[in-house]
Amino acid sequence: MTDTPAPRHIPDRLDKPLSSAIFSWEALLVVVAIAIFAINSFASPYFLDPWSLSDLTFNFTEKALIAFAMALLIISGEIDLSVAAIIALASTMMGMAVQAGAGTPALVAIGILVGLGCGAFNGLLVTRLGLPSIVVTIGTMSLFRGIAFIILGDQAYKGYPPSFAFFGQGYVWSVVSFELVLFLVAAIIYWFVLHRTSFGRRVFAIGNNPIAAQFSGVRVDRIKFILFCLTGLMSGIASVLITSRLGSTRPSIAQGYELEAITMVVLGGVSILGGAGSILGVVLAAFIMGLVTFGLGLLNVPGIVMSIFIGLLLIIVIALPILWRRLRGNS
Amino acid sequence: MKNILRYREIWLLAAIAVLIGLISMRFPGFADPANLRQVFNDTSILMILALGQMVVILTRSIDLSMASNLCFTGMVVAMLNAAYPAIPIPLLIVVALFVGLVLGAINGLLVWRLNIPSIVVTLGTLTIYRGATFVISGGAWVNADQMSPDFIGFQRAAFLGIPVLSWIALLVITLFFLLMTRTALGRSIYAIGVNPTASVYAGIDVGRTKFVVFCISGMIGGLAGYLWISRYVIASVEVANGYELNIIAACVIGGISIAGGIGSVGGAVLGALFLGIISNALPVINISPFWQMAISGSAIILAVVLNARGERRQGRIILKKAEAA
Amino acid sequence: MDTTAQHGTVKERPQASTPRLTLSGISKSFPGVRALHDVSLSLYPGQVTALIGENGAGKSTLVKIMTGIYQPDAGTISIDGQAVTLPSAHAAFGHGITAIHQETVLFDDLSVAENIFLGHAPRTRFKTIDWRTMRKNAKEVLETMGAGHIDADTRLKDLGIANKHLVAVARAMSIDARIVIMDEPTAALSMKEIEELFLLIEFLKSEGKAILFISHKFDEIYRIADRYTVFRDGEMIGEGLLKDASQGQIVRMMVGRNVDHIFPQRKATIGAPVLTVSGLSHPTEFDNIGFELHKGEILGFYGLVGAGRSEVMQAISGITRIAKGTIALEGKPIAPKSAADSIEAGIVYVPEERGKQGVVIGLPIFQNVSLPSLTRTSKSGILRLAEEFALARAFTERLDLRASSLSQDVGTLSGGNQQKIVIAKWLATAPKVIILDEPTKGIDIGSKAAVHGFMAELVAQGLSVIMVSSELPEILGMSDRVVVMREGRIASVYDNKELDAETLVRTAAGIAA
Amino acid sequence: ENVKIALVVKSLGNGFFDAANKGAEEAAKELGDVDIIYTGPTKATAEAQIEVVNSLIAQKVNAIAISANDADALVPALKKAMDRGITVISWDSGVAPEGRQLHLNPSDTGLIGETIIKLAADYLPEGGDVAILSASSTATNQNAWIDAAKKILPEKFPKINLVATVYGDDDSAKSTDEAKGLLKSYPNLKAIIAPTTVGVVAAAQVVTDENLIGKVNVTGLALPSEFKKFIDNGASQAVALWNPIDLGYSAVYLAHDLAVKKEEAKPGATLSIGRVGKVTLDDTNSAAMAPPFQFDKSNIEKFSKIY
Ligand SMILES: Nc1ncnc2c1ncn2[C@@H]1O[C@H](COP(=O)(O)OP(=O)(O)OP(=O)(O)O)[C@@H](O)[C@H]1O
Ligand SMILES: Nc1ncnc2c1ncn2[C@@H]1O[C@H](COP(=O)(O)OP(=O)(O)OP(=O)(O)O)[C@@H](O)[C@H]1O
Ligand SMILES: [Mg+2]
Ligand SMILES: [Mg+2]
Repeated sequence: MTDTPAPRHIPDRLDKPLSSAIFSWEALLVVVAIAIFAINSFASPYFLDPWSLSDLTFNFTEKALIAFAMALLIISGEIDLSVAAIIALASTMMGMAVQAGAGTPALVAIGILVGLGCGAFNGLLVTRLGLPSIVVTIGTMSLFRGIAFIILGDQAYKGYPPSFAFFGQGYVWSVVSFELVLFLVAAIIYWFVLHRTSFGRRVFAIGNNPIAAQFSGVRVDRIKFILFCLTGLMSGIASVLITSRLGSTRPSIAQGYELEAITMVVLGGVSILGGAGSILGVVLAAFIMGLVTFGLGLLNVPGIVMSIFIGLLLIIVIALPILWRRLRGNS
Repeated sequence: MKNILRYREIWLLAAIAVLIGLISMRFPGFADPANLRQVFNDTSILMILALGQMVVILTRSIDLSMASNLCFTGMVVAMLNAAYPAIPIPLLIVVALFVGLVLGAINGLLVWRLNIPSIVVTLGTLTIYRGATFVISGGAWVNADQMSPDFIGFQRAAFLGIPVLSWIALLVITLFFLLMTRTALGRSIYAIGVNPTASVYAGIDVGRTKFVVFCISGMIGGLAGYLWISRYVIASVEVANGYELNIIAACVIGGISIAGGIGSVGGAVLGALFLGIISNALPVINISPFWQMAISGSAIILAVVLNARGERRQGRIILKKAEAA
Repeated sequence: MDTTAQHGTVKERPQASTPRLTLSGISKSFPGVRALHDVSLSLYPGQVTALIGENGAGKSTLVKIMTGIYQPDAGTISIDGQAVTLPSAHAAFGHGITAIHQETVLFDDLSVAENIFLGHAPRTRFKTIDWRTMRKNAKEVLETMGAGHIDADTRLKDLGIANKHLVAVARAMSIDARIVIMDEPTAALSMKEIEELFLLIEFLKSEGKAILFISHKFDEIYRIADRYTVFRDGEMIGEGLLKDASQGQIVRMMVGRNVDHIFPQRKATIGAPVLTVSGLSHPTEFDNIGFELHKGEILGFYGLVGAGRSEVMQAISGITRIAKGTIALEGKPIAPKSAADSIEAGIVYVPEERGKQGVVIGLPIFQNVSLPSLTRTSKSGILRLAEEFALARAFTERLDLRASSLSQDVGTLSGGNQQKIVIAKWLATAPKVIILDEPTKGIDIGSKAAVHGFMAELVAQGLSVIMVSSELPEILGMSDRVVVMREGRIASVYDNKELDAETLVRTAAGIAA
Repeated sequence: ENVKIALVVKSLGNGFFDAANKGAEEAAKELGDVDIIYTGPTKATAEAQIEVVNSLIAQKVNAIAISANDADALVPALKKAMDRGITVISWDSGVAPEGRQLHLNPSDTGLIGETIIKLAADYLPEGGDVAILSASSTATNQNAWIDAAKKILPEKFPKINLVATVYGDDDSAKSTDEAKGLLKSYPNLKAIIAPTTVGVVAAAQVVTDENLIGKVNVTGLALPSEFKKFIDNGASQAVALWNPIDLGYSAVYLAHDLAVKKEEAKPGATLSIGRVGKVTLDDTNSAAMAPPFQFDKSNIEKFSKIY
């Protein structure tokens, strides 16, 4: 007596109204970036110059490299506040290596490996002992930079080999710097990993529900550990770049970079609560932050006033879609 | 829960006692009551700030803008004092509380009305408030010389042999204790941290409570602004730069769970005291200042590890119950 | 269909009393979903009204409107004839409305007393919380309900699930509620707890409360409820007195077609042992668990809630660690250290807590389904979306999922439809052994038949199934053999032929026959 | 088209640098065809200063006169500026020789080192314990002065016993903690020498708070307008500083000389610095402006009105 109905067909996707694409986060960021670019070109005659535009990229490439890995980490529901301290420690180790007569390849290897090691340390504390990452990395933030201070004190390491200068100061082709190329390559790799691989899919799953992900056969701790290592690795790479760009090491190097990298990630539309975000957003956010700071710099606006703009941008860009939805909902 | 909390605070108290003991071995005068009283006084501002941060963290939020708020409000009162030295100090304190409240309310409104995660809001206002300090001051500093003697002297005046600053800290501690244990607001704050969804169902207005919590941390930031500026007698854009992390570290060491719902006034106070003692003692016992950062970093990690041990949930223990039954 | 819609309206409306609560013309939409459209509902003092409907019919949504958590797009709510608005949960309290929601919504880290009085704690003269009175009152409330065994000072997380329900009810009593709503309170309970809960409902009735009771189990509805209201696809289809309506009529109203849930007939072709567990022990949760699962068999696990069945199953599938014991799959010993290991080996565990352990809210349906099978749907780590959609479609359509598209966020599905996703995602891994923990918890009658039919089909294809269930009919109707657990140990193993409900309940409760 | 000279300072908001800017504007007025861009980071870090330098390069300024946060880290950025035809000089806090054309020291390093000790020694006829509270441990100029002071100590001030050097990071809170630590650890301390305008105020405030006026003398480098109070209340007998207005003035003159008059900066060259006189470059292309000037009760009132 049971009537069996024919199974209902469920479509893959519903046709989305065009408006939802237009009001996507990335679209919003593109508009903001274009607007700032236009304003900059009007406000300063020096802005539209190949060399200016090239110099501009140095304002964000190093931080953006960290931001890519940080984006994955934040999507997975964790955070790493120690990235700038990792830069300091890696740079200090490279400095020590220089004193011991290491050559450029060895220096790069040391910088990257120290970064990786620090990331692994964070990862172990978080995954093995089950500690909250925000607190762990507040601790390691002091610890890593503290070690740099113990080693260096009031001294500086310098005398990096001339060939080492290429990473932070070199140009691959005309005005295209090595840092910019590295940034673009990293953007593509991270985009692919996050959006096109099963690893990336698992990262999203962990960020949305770590327990269900674990029950679904996702090796949550292993993936989180890898993400911490990646973040450390990118910090190590950033350390190579910045050390090369400055040509010297002090323990206070890269102070405050962690908040800028996180700002980039959040501005890029990655949910700070985990589970959502895109690499394209982070790339756009990096450009926006570079454009704002460089554009205001050309007008000789003090850095702290620029930071007001960045802070406002962060809140406004996040508030806008919410307000928009609310307005539409009411009408 | 009460038992475990009490347990954790005693742990921390013991750690502090051991710390003082160790320092005294290198520097015998450290454990003198007079010196300890001074350490308390030196840590007062951090304690007050940690309490303000605590209520925020308990609701699963975070206020990264406290130090910037402190800087801004401090600058406002310093400039006011420089321009109108006749304004009495109690009135200035009211102004500081009010300015702080406004800054806190801005955070709170964004969190409440727009539902933006607090870490994002306060990451933004962290830079905005400090930048605003630059704007209102034109970047200029307010120096000791421009401040009135009352402005500087108020917190230093002794009452019953103890400086007013310490009294203010004691007053704030008492108020927070009453707030957290004796009022409905206090219980709501805990409930929101324990289970935000259940809180909505229980009729707690989660958004508005968060707003109130940010107002509290804002007022605390403002109060600390006046205290800080009159203590260190210089108001500049760089005041307390990066101090937000010290405040959070004090809370963490004090056993306040960053996931919300767990923590106590005693914990926050002891956590601040622990950090205060370390920064007070290092110069005294002749440890190179370059070690300070690494030491406090290690202390934070150690504290989290220990706290996590205490917090670790035990299983349901079916078998034990079966035997008992 | 029109006739069914008319069934039991105006003419037969009982005149016993005037309604305490009346909802009329209520509509509510979510982006893309019309959850409720012009529905009405009345609750009468001293009576239990059952709200009946398929998964996603809009029952929980209505509950949330009645408790001030959602705001209706249209419609009026009146209490004792007075129109009211319920802008917040607090306002609903004020009108004496309280609810035990579908998801447990209590505070694990707070004490029982605080859970009962949070939001309306007694105050001292100085407006501060009066802890002593609060404890005393909590004790009184618990005692009047016959739950005096619960200590007001214990932390809630130390209580068993049934006691937690009691606390939720105590909370309802403490605010002097006049309207009590229970959204699927029995979904996770076994017989014994359900009996206790029914006693309580009787007590509430005698106190003159108006009660709304939501359940997918008809035996319960007929036992406890006086009236019914049926929803289908967000619309009200009919209401009336239960004594005037047969189950068949109600189901027809609910589904719009005939459904008669008969457990599928199976020819048991039970083969060689597939899974052999022996001497499995855990320091605190279970002890010396041993059993065999054969090819093509459905092995039922019965026990009171909290007997430790879920823990055993989680240990077998590598989620919790064991102290001693061995697990062998097809004769080969295995020692899974994570769910990933056991899925790889061919044992999958379908967890019981769908919100926490089952679905990944925030990800679309197809990604949820493919998550445990990602290694198969991707090629050297690179995703292949077409495969994911195909996999998701195959399994969700088979389970009669109601969704607008496979790219919909699972969080916007109703509870029962989420449960279907949970089953689909682990079935999709093509396992050798599947462990289903409370598989039909919160699923409506039609979908339940679909799940059971699917299980039977899988078993016929040679899969072996362990089914943990607290629902007696399901255990009796589906299992070839039944393992009964009590307090972390295996109490007995029965062959289905020799089985009756009473034996099972007695064994589970530890009462000698 | 006016000549654009950028005066880049360690951090904005510091009274010392604001005074230097006054001098720079004065020089610009005298020279007539000069526009001053007064800029710098808000936070005294090398990285922030590099961003400032980059934006100045993009603006194609004619000259950059910088007081550097790090002697080495700025070198690549400044080299880039020079490569693009910009004149680069450092002043106050120097840059390594390869990163600039010349460096203008406010005063002779050795002389400053000697002065800060002398300020303490003058009021300690019997000698005693003194300690140094410096700025950040990475500050180039402070470190150079302290080194010079240590070198000169045994021969010229044998009775003065330097017991410790601590760092307050030019942060008033940290400086206060460090000053307190000094007073606790060294009960016999007779003087705190703080060769930094932030540290010296913090130390003087601590001495005032702890009622040690008359027992511990605070001295070092201080801006009269910021420090007057502590000379008045006796926490300090005397402090010293060079004239920041003259410093800014001279820096702009030198930058103008190189950028417009195309003077060459080479060892032994003598360059004009307007009303302040002339300087001669040593073999690292550095020049010193004037000896530090001492402030005490007799003159602080007057100078506190100027800078
Ligand atoms: N927050 C939400 N956002 C979007 N859609 C929602 C939301 N909550 C519920 N819905 C939709 O509203 C409809 C009604 O859901 P509801 O939870 O009320 O069903 P239900 O009758 O309680 O079902 P069940 O028996 O499965 O619990 C469903 O289609 C569901 O997908
Ligand atoms: N003491 C408890 N505290 C919290 N939740 C509990 C408790 N006992 C049972 N539950 C919950 O009740 C539901 C069913 O009980 P649960 O599955 O945990 O019992 P079990 O010990 O696994 O044994 P069984 O599966 O035999 O009931 C689950 O959602 C579980 O989380
Ligand atoms: Mg429901
Ligand atoms: Mg179970």
